[in-house]
Amino acid sequence: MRKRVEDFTIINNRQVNSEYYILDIQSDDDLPELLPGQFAELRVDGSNTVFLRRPISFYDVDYNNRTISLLIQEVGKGTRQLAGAVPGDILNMIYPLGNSFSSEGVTRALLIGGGVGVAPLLFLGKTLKSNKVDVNFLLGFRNRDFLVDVDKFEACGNVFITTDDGTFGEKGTVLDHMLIKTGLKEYDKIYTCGPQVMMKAVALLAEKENTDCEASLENTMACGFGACLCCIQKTIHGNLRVCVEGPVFNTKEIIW
Amino acid sequence: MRKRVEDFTIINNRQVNSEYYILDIQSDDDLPELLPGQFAELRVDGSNTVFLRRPISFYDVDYNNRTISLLIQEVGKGTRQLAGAVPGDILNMIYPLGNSFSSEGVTRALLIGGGVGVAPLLFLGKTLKSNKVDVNFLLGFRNRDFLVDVDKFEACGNVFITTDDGTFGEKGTVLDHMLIKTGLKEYDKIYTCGPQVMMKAVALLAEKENTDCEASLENTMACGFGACLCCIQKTIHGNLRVCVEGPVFNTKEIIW
Amino acid sequence: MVDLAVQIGNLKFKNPVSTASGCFGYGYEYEDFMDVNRLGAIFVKGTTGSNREGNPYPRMAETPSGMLNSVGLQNKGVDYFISDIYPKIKDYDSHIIVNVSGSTIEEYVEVAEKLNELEKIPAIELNISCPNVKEGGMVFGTHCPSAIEVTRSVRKAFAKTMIVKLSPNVTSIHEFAKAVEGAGADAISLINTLLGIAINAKTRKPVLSTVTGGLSGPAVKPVALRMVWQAYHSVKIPIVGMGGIMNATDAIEFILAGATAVQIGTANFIDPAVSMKVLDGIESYCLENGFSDVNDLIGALET
Amino acid sequence: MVDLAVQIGNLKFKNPVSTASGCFGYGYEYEDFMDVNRLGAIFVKGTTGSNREGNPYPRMAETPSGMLNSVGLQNKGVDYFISDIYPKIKDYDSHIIVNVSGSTIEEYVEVAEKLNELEKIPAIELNISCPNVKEGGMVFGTHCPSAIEVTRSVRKAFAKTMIVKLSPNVTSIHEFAKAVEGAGADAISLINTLLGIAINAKTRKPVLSTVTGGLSGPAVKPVALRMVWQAYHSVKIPIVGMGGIMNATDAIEFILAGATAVQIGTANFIDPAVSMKVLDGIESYCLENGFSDVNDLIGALET
Ligand SMILES: Cc1cc2nc3c(=O)[nH]c(=O)nc-3n(C[C@H](O)[C@H](O)[C@H](O)COP(=O)(O)OP(=O)(O)OC[C@H]3O[C@@H](n4cnc5c(N)ncnc54)[C@H](O)[C@@H]3O)c2cc1C
Ligand SMILES: Cc1cc2nc3c(=O)[nH]c(=O)nc-3n(C[C@H](O)[C@H](O)[C@H](O)COP(=O)(O)OP(=O)(O)OC[C@H]3O[C@@H](n4cnc5c(N)ncnc54)[C@H](O)[C@@H]3O)c2cc1C
Ligand SMILES: Cc1cc2nc3c(=O)[nH]c(=O)nc-3n(C[C@H](O)[C@H](O)[C@H](O)COP(=O)(O)O)c2cc1C
Ligand SMILES: Cc1cc2nc3c(=O)[nH]c(=O)nc-3n(C[C@H](O)[C@H](O)[C@H](O)COP(=O)(O)O)c2cc1C
Ligand code: FES
Ligand code: FES
Repeated sequence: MRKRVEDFTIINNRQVNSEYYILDIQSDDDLPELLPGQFAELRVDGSNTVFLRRPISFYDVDYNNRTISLLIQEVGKGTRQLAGAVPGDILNMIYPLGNSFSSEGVTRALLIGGGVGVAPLLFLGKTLKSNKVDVNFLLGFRNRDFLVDVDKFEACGNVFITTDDGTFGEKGTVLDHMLIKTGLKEYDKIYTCGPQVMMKAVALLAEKENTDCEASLENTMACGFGACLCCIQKTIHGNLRVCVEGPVFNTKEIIW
Repeated sequence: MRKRVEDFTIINNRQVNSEYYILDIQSDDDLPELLPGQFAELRVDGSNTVFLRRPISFYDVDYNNRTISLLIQEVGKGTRQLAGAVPGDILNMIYPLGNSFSSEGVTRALLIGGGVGVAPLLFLGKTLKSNKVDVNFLLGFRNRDFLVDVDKFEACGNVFITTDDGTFGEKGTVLDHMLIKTGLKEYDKIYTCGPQVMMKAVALLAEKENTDCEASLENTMACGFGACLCCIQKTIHGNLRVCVEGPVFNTKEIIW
Repeated sequence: MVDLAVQIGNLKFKNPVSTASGCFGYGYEYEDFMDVNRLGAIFVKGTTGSNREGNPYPRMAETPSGMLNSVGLQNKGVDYFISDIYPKIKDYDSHIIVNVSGSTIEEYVEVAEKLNELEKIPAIELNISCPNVKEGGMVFGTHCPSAIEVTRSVRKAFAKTMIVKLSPNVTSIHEFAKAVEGAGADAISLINTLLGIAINAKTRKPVLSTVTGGLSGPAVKPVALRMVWQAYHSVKIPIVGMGGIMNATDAIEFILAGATAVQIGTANFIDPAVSMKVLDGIESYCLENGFSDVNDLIGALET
Repeated sequence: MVDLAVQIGNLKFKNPVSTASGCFGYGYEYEDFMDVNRLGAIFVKGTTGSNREGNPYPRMAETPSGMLNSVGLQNKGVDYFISDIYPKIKDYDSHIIVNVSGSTIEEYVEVAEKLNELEKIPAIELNISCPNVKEGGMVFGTHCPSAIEVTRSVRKAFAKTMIVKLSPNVTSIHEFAKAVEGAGADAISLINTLLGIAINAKTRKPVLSTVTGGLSGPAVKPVALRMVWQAYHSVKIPIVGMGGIMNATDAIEFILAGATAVQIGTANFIDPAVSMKVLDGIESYCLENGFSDVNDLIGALET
């Protein structure tokens, strides 16, 4: 899949809550094929303190409208600057980057996301559904204000939700949910993205239940396309690049 | 005069020609007294390559509307960034900075400006006129497209114009104009601002005619308020700070 | 309430925030913008034996996240300082610390001796690291035996707190830190500017009249933090850290790396009230993170 | 038409634009973005005697106008390079120059000897300046007798063009430039990264697992230009300049300061096709300014 550097046009910037926003960006040309789990490196213009690009996953893709959606959490200077984007602004991206979730032979999948980690799971869920996979989401949020596009997730499959404070769904984190506690073996694949502690716990449980599990890892990246060796994950195959050999890893290979 | 750091709101950005634009900026509060020749240090936001502030003269001041106008030439990254300002944007300035033109006892003045160097002369001309001084401008521009607000200058006094290519007024630079060649002694004060070679030539001629002459000098500044000693002009009193002892110097004191 | 007082040699700073020599004039240039009396200390402009005109124009170049300067110690000399400047600033409630510069050991000693007599000057900062003067200056800061000699000589002439300001343009900062500690410094300050060049590709000339100048600003912060950390782990005397501090977070990074106090330089040009924001920000940080005494942060980096 | 060819030792570069070791992978990582064959040379990742896993995560920190890295020479070793990588890249129309690294002189020599056998490797870059490995690495680049010894030893083992890459973390770059010239280097390249630290004030921990890392990017450009200029005025062998080049203007500044060729490092991460823009920009500059041969710009700074 050929990587490219391209100027997208921002066509919408939707504030989801006090920290999350969704950018819809449009290409002048037809989009290349994008895979769930892949990401882009965004140039952050207009900030005199942001030097490197910022990696952001594909949250949703609409080939007909040549549009990609990005779900972004404001955590620092780069994501804060991007939060101010208005329709018509240009967003320069290097994309598509990274590997993707694998789904060969999968018939019943559980997608476990926490916080902004749900981002790659919507695109994954959509893709799985179109491949006739039985899709189930277990999504954890801080509270009901942090819920993101539940309807879109529901359009792909069953959705189970936890909130830390119990203001929606079950109270607690996804790790407290009964699906996790008892039901992992009912799925032939677990996908997870979210805080590292959550992913690690999910991975261990999946391993115990002998269910195949893939996690999409975060890392600090300088290039995003394999040239700098800054974004390393320790694995049973040695140090691998999260931006090329990842961001999706089979959890059996990860040395946490 | 107390210096302050203040956020102004941009209320208008008028493109004069391919290189010049005029920003009208408004204060929330009443403006302090500003003097012709003084300047402000502008923070340039939104550029990741501009680190220091940029010095810009007061071009026009409207106390009633709490508005200052700045005439700016696009020459590099800072002035290019500011050129994109739109109404509603915030412009942070340190002001008022520097000394000012002196006009005690002046009855008939010639204000000689070249290019964007006309900027401080409009405010000066206005002030002189309100002090009943007979105001005369000799302004040099590259060509007719580079003329700036001739009507505003005319409202203060007589205006003589040269253009390098003769597309307006006399052909040549201000130094070629007959006013310079023969008439300097008819004025009791010459004020000049523009390219250094022009100011130097004017100063020498004024000296020859024994007419008092003040020039507003440019310099590279880091602070703008006397703390860094970066903006030095060699004078008969030693190295003086252009941002405090200047930008206006009596040309007799300047060692060019 | 956070205890912000720190100790530099015999001198108690009421808080760790001070302003760097050459970047804050003599203090009064900033009176319009802030209450300079709130600073822990003001390090005034480099002062030499007699009047210096400094280097020719241009003396300044903007660089990525920084600037080069080649001011070259322009000042009217120590006698003028004593007669004309000292009276105006001596009653500030912040320590006035004079940055002592020179071309020869005799000049350093002469300036220090004269300042030793001034009641309201409790300390000097020995600048052995100015990259912008032809003779002397940086040589003292990049040649260890010279650093020791000038420190020893001034030590004999100056009885109060003596802070020695080190040059970052060296292979081993710890070597110099240890050397001046052994030669009698009560504290060290670092970093002075990194030697650099800016070139105008259009004119094919250097931007500065002196070709090279001193780099300061956020660009140098990683190097400055590293040197403070290295120095902290090699000497027992306190360290005054600086180099690219733009906000409270930067200042806290320096303290965590081992600085007992910090100086703010170039940032003052961009926001003339920045030092007050840094001071308030350090206090908030302590409150938010449960530190009742800023001294608990010094060198607290967990490595 | 501008003549862009330059000469580094016995080697003719078809143009002065090359990419820096550790910042361009092995070249093929950039094939999607540009025609890598247009480069004067590709300096590939630091190669050691055997497989190295490099340093633990995190290895990278963003800094003002720059970044710190502590990758630590992760590579699969020279034998893997020869068997698996070399065949893929040897037919590029750009010179493939291998950056040779090691912890001991024996390791450097071993790698150089093996590379000497490869027909399509016309040159090596001896990296005596890596700040990110515990043993060896920077020590060779900051201790002059060691620099001389490793250069001499590798010189005996490698018959083709040998470029020695200097560390900027030294007091006198000219001393090292002269030393390696005397020890047989055909050219020098500089600068490698400046040693720095980034601190996370929230966690009170260093950002990098190794505490210190190497600073690169535009922040270091003034220092890099100064060192190239100093080296140019102290040695006769050609200089390959780098440090913070983001565009053609930056590259021209290096050439004016004395660089015969330039390397582009960190900028490749932000704009993966930047080296082509630099190349085109140098050509335009020559045309606009009446230079028919880029060699006329080398060291042409008017001071
Ligand atoms: C493959 C990949 C996909 C990602 N997808 C998304 C996404 O879809 N939506 C989203 O909101 N975020 C995503 N992220 C995380 C996002 O890249 C970071 O939040 C962003 O780079 C932070 O930039 P900043 O300038 O706002 O924060 P900074 O000011 O740079 O840092 C703020 C804080 O965040 C931490 N931080 C910065 N970058 C990272 C990082 N890459 N990993 C972990 N911690 C970091 C810093 O240590 C610091 O504490 C993804 C990261 C990766 C590697
Ligand atoms: C007291 C004073 C008042 C001024 N008033 C005005 C005004 O009213 N309108 C206006 O358009 N300009 C004015 N200037 C000039 C203006 O400050 C510069 O043009 C501006 O700072 C350039 O910034 P930049 O980022 O666009 O250019 P840069 O990218 O920084 O530089 C572009 C080119 O301009 C040169 N340059 C940059 N700054 C200066 C400077 N201060 N003096 C001379 N050359 C410089 C550089 O060497 C370079 O060649 C004034 C300058 C001073 C000192
Ligand atoms: C314009 C300017 C003038 C300076 N003059 C002096 C000086 O006279 N004596 C001195 O010891 N340091 C001088 N310095 C260095 C600063 O005190 C400080 O060490 C350096 O700028 C790094 O801090 P910063 O990055 O916060 O500016 C000067 C720095 C600048 C920018
Ligand atoms: C991520 C990274 C890895 C690097 N790896 C090496 C290396 O293996 N060998 C080497 O000699 N230099 C290495 N360098 C240094 C660069 O080659 C170059 O000297 C330095 O980054 C300065 O140039 P720049 O500012 O253009 O990046 C590395 C730099 C970076 C940023
Ligand atoms: S971010 Fe550069 S290799 Fe992954
Ligand atoms: S610009 Fe700082 S003293 Fe004038």
